[in-house]
Amino acid sequence: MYKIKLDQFEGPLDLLLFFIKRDELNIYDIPISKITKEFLDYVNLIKMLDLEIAGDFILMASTLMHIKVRMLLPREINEKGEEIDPRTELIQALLEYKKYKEMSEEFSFLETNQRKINFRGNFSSDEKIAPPEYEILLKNVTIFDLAKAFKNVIDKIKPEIFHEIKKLNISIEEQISFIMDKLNINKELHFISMINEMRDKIRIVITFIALLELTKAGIIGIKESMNFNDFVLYKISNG
Amino acid sequence: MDNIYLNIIEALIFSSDDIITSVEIVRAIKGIDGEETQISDADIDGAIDSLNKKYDEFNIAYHIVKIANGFLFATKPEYAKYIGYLSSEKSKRRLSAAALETLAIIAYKQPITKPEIESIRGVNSDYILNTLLEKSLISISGRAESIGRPLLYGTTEEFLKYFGLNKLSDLPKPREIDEIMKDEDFLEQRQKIMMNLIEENIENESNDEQTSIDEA
Amino acid sequence: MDNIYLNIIEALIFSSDDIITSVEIVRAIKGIDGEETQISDADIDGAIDSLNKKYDEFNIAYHIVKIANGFLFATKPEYAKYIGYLSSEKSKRRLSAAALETLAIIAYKQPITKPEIESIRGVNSDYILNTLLEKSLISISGRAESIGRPLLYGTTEEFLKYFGLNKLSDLPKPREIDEIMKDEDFLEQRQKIMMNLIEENIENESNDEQTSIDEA
Repeated sequence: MYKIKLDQFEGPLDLLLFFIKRDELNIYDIPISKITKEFLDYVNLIKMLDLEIAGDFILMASTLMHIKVRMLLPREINEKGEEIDPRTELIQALLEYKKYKEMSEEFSFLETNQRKINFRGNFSSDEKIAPPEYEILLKNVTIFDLAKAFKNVIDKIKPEIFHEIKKLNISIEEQISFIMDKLNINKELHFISMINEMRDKIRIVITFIALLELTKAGIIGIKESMNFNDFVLYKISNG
Repeated sequence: MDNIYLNIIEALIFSSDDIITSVEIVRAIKGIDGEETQISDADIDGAIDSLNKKYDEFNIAYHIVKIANGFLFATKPEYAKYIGYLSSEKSKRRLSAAALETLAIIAYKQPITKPEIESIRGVNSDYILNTLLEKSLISISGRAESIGRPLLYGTTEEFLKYFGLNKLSDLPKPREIDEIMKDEDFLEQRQKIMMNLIEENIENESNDEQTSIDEA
Repeated sequence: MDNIYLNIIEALIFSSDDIITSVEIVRAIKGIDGEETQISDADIDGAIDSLNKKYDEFNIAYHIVKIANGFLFATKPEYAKYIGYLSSEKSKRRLSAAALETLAIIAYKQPITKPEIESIRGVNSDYILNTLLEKSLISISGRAESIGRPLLYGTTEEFLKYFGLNKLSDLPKPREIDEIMKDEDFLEQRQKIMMNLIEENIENESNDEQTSIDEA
């Protein structure tokens, strides 16, 4: 028996191709009994060692033995009246397998070439200026959306019945400084959380007007919030 | 220093994952071309200057910067807005691992409510659900009959299209994934050991010549 | 296309850590300079050619490669050994013969089911499929309509990148079966295997050298 490295075979078809190549056999006229014997030698070893792959080899061994038997019987005839070679299917499988086996060598070649090229490694110093976020976030937000968001908030507030009419002393100026004070502490301010503290509808309305004043003057900006119907206020630095 | 080393230095800086030092550059060149190669750490600085002069002269959009004894490539600042735009577009598009996890839960367990998703993931999932809704990967498919009648979520047509599936039942079953992911590392190891044994056996056998397998 | 965009395209590709497409380049330029900017996907290919001509002319160690339907900067192959000397990443393992064989079958016959792959290879292929899926070289692309509705597999963008292909149609053409027949001693194939072995030896040698130097 030839000394061969078993783990270089990907499976039974690969092993059969090896025999064919080594013994310069004609693939269309495989000497089935010779090749079956050699194949069985290996299968018995593999079986003995209870290998995971044994199943695939045993299956092929039984196919080979089956072909061997059919070779001894009178040939079957197909519908065209031609003799059927019992080896046909095996030959087709071997050729099909060989076709891809060859291509895997091409792939290996491509792999070798590709391993010679390197991509850029360090991107840490590339300067990036991200476009101002509000420009992207507010792309489809109109003043109408803004007003609608506000209306939704107002509508959600449950009407309270007042027994007393309180006089409120709130001015737009006061609410402007109220917003600015808040924005000096926090970089960003959620509209809903800001007005949640407010009890009176009129205070919310005046705060909203103050907010529009500040936006118009370019002192603060407004951007979308992840929460539906809310938005975020932020200070525009240096005007 | 020979001029042919300019390109090697350029390639080394380009492909290095970290800031590369003069010492490393010299080590690679001597490692390949031999210790006797006429090149020293001091040559590298000059080489970088020549390279940068070349990039300026031929109007190339990046150059090599020197940082703390090392070098790296950087694009010139005038392209910062374009690069910034591209990277912010990219980061917006990328699905985070958390979003993927949530999407997977919804895909396999739909229709499913937010409390159910959160009990599987163990974290609040409002933000992620919003993101997925916004990207049209999931949608609200109705309300559960349970107390409070919470909203039910399910995947969309877009979701199927993205993953190239015709229908939901085309999703790989966990069992099918298990099948290909079963502990094959172990099997492979065992197979290698066995193969070596077989080879030894074959060798012994060929010495022995007369093993009759025909009996088997 | 205005020539000033050459540098912007150069900077965008240079700063991108993965394949960037013409569409992304055009989108970034229009995103900054306005939708009315006179530039189209078709202009980008030409721009890449001009840039690469410049790199050749001015003898620069890397260029732009067209890969997986996009672009990426990469070093020219002649510097591989110097880079490999410093980076351990390059010594990462090649794909096994079984993996290459399975990839070849999937690449040419996709979409293809596991039973079909196994019938061509003649062996169980769970482990290999799992490896290829983990490496993102293949992915599940749907289900076959045949009995049992088995999963279908196909190659990915990562596959194209790994083998340096721009698109699937760039794959080498398999030979016809009768052609394979004529070539009884598989001469060509043997030559290729030899070439790869030689390459591998050279690689190993330079690694060995490095080890001995490191030890010294």
